[in-house]
Amino acid sequence: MRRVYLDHLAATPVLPEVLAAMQPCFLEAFGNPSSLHQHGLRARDALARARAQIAALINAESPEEIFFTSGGTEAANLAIKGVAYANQRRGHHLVVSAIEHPSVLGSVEFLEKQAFTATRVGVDSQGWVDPEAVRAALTDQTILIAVHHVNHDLGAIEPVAAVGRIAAQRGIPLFVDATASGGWLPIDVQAMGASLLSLSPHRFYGPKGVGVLYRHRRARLVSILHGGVQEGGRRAGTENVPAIVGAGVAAEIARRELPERIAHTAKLQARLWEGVQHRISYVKLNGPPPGAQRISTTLNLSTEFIEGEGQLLLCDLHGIAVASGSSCVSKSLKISHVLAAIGLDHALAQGNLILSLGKDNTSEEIDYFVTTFAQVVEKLRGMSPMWADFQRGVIDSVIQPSGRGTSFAAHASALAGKPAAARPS
Amino acid sequence: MRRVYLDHLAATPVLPEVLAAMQPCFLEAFGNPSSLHQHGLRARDALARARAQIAALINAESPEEIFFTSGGTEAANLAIKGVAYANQRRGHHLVVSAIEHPSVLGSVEFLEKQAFTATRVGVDSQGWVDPEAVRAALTDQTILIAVHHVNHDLGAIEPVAAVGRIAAQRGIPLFVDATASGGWLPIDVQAMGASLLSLSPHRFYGPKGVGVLYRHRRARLVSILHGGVQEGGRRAGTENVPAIVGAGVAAEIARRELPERIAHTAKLQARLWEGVQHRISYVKLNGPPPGAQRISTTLNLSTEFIEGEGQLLLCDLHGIAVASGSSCVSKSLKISHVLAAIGLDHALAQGNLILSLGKDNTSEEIDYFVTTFAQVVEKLRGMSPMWADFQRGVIDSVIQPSGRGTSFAAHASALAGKPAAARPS
Amino acid sequence: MRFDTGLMSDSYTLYNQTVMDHFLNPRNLGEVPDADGVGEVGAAACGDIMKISLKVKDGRIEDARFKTFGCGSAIASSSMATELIKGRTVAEAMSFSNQEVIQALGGLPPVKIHCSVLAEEAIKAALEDYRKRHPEAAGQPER
Amino acid sequence: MRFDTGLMSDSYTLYNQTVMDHFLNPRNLGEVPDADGVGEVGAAACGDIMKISLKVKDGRIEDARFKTFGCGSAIASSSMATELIKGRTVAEAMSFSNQEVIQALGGLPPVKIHCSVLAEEAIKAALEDYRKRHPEAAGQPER
Ligand SMILES: Cc1ncc(COP(=O)(O)O)c(C=O)c1O
Ligand SMILES: Cc1ncc(COP(=O)(O)O)c(C=O)c1O
Repeated sequence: MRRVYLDHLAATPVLPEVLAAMQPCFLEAFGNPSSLHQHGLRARDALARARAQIAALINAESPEEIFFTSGGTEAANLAIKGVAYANQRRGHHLVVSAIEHPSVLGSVEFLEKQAFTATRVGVDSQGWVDPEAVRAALTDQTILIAVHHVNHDLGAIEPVAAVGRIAAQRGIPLFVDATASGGWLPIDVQAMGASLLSLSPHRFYGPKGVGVLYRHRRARLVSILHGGVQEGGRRAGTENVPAIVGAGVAAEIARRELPERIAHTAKLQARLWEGVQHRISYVKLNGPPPGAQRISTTLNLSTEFIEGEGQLLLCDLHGIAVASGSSCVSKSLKISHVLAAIGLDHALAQGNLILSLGKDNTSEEIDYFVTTFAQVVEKLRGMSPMWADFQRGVIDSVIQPSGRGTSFAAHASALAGKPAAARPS
Repeated sequence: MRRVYLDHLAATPVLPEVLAAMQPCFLEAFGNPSSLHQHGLRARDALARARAQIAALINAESPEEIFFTSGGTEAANLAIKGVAYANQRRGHHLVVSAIEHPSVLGSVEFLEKQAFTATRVGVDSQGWVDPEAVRAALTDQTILIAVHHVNHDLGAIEPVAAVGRIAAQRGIPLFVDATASGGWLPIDVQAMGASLLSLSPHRFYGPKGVGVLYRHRRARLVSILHGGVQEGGRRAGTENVPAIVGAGVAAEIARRELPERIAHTAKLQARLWEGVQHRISYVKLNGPPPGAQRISTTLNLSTEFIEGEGQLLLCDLHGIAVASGSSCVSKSLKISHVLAAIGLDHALAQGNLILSLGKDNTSEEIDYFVTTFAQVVEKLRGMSPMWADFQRGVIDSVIQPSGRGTSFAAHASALAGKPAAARPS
Repeated sequence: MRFDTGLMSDSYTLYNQTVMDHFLNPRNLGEVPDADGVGEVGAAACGDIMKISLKVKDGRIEDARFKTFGCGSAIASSSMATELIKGRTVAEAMSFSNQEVIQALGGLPPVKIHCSVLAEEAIKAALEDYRKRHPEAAGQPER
Repeated sequence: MRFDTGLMSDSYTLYNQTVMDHFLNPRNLGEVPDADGVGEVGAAACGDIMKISLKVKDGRIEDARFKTFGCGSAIASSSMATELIKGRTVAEAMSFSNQEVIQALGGLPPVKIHCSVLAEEAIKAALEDYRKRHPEAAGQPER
């Protein structure tokens, strides 16, 4: 069967060069970097090289500002909790965007149970944070601002540099979660004014099991995993040497190939969105349109009158790997908090599909997706009572209202006996 | 150069079978287990298989009791903090042995800053915890007991089953850190009465970047890394699939080869200790003698009148990889808290060397170590003012006192103008 | 990007084979023409909508059709529910339970149990509608 | 277990080449016979002990020897310190600083700086001892 992978935001395979670099760390060069003998010193050296490679990718002043964690989630937890605990004498207030990843929002919620408070700054319908809203949320108790570089669901590139300037004016550290952008957009921590920034190498052809936290040398940060004095005392536990080595190589290659990767995915992104618009009716792009304010790798679609999990399963059946922010694919049965935050109509949130491109996708794959997706939509609409009701003029389209019929949301909430939750409770 | 690796407690290479099992997870089967398509489902399946393999190694009732973390340190942090936070309405008191690994003691110290209290139960000169001392430390506020299976420095096998019975009587969960024993000693969580138990696969020929926490289904545990709902909501973050797969295979092979591995290392351990005693004067074995109460893989030696780092460096120069608990090898310039807890004389703590055997070490390697080590000791004693003073009868041996001269410790503390810290401050 | 290695030879499914079969090849899809009862229900939890229409003859369900807006297990649940209900008397059908759907489907993931509940509710709503439209039927002897 | 692969071809060292050289091939190891001054000091922090003995002739350090109980960098520091001090006048030597040791060794890891301090202290203790034993020397003209 033809296989088309369009879920690079979830995972990427590692590059052959990355695997080749990791390989010796499993068998011969397997030492623990804490050991003082040959094996340990060799591993230590490998860590130092990887640190420099990562520093170069994001223009950190020094490799010593790079900390390795187990992944993007731990990096976000370390940034949020590590800064909060380190600065608790200064204040107890955090300001975060409302559409941060759960690893950020979850860390904030945890701190809220411990005498910290937080303000969640909302976003507009495209998913953009207003830097002035961030400024307005600051108090003299604020010890951390967190605004991600690119939203993982919407692809919106946030105005982090503007937020960085405000943070600098107020002397408050800014944490930028760059998990969704690292390796796909140029990142310059100094130009951004980020005191902390996280990366997830397995989203740019590095291995799983490693995350990166950049920390400007003046930002105070304490450990959240306690134990040994690895990573300058800021992250205990034997280092995942092979994964760190792989992350370094992935970063080096990403830096080299960045312009090429951007150009290639931008071309496919345009082709994909044009193809979808051409072939499928009542479909909406969520987040900014392809262009300078959207990352080139993702598209977030809402197709009316059908639900997202079904789209995903039928795509998979045709060998196409995609994701969805529909409530049906979440274990909590809630639509993505991001889709809720941009005020997306419940019907559209339910029909959500998230596509993320990679460097190896081809135009033919995009065309195959478009053709297949048109069939998928047709099949699901054939099963959908909403599509039938829309044809009969009982309910109306949100995307292209005809003026006939009630809204899907009103219809659904009448049936369910309560309003369709546009926002997660 | 001849290379003899005697630091298996720090790291082991992965087995060829382990690497072979991991390999596909980097390139073809690279999916994120949270994805609902083929790639994700395949990864999910791989996790389930690994969970079952780990469960079998430790006789867990169900694979659902197995949680994957990034390493032994995170597993210990999760056990200690996750149980404490989950039970904070019941009580705020923890009981731990004084010689637990820093990942356990560090987690406890962190909690002590947050309104929890802890009792550290001391050990005898061999490093054994007295179960009755644990019982005596319990209060009606106690919510967790932590006693490791085997001490990482001393090799002492702790009476965990006896502690487990006390824990069961009192209805308090017992956490057993089995990082130093997993894959080298039979482990049966049910027979042990452990509610929680941690493993570190990279110490039994599995990969780095993965740890295991077993949790009995009735033990309450909350997440400490917040974010997604991976690992049943108890450990957020994209799973390190290749490492988890490798851990599973390493566990399966460890289970199969356990008797063989024990027999082999026990034989080498005896040969090593006999050889050292035969060739080197004024050397002491710390922890229990080889036998049923000591793990077969480690020896902890103290060689008088010389310091440990020098021993380590000279061994390394001859291709032999070892570890030391001397203050000179620690970043805090303190001797291992374990050596302090057993009341080891400061002179002996400084002369400490830790050897840990693996399944591939040979008798010839052991003989090479003994011969080399005798030369190392001779060279260092030739540089040591203490050895010269001992020869002159100015200071005396701790191991085999002659009755002439003062003690090394008294001499050193007179010189330093303060008592040599036998216990870390 | 190709994944056609030996590793990918087995095919993984989110649901079991029966559920997948009912999702991919739904039975009784559509709307019964001149239905005797129609039930449309929505799940408050996730927003799924199911519509079931029935043809009843001599107090027995002759035909049952569904349309569903929802996930794979919602579609499979309504497909299976209509299969199960066909041929039953209205009285029998009134005691229809989601457990039957779950069992016939060979199980559903815990988080998806509510889909089978929705199917039960849709059937009951359709039967309710039938009784409302055919008050005479309530007293009808059931053959 | 063999690690003789290409990967292990380069040799890693905990300290730089100079430090390693002085640790492995210590200069001036031993005790000066009939020493004019002996200093023995201990580090409170880690427990290292250094003993330096001096032969002084005409107010100039003719010979300096050391014995050290301590880590590689402690041994290297005392080796280097004795090298540096030889040939200096007692007065010059009194202003000897650990910075010289660090520099001559091409640097020490931050956590090991105290080893060089210990070497400085050992030399000063030996000079102190020399002056105590040779009170006449204090007034001696330094050529
Ligand atoms: C923006 C963002 N931050 C953090 C994370 C967490 O990364 P990981 O799952 O690798 O721990 C993700 C994962 O999707 C993400 O998209
Ligand atoms: C007994 C014990 N527990 C926990 C750990 C921590 O394991 P890791 O460094 O793999 O995180 C160690 C490591 O040496 C250990 O010996």
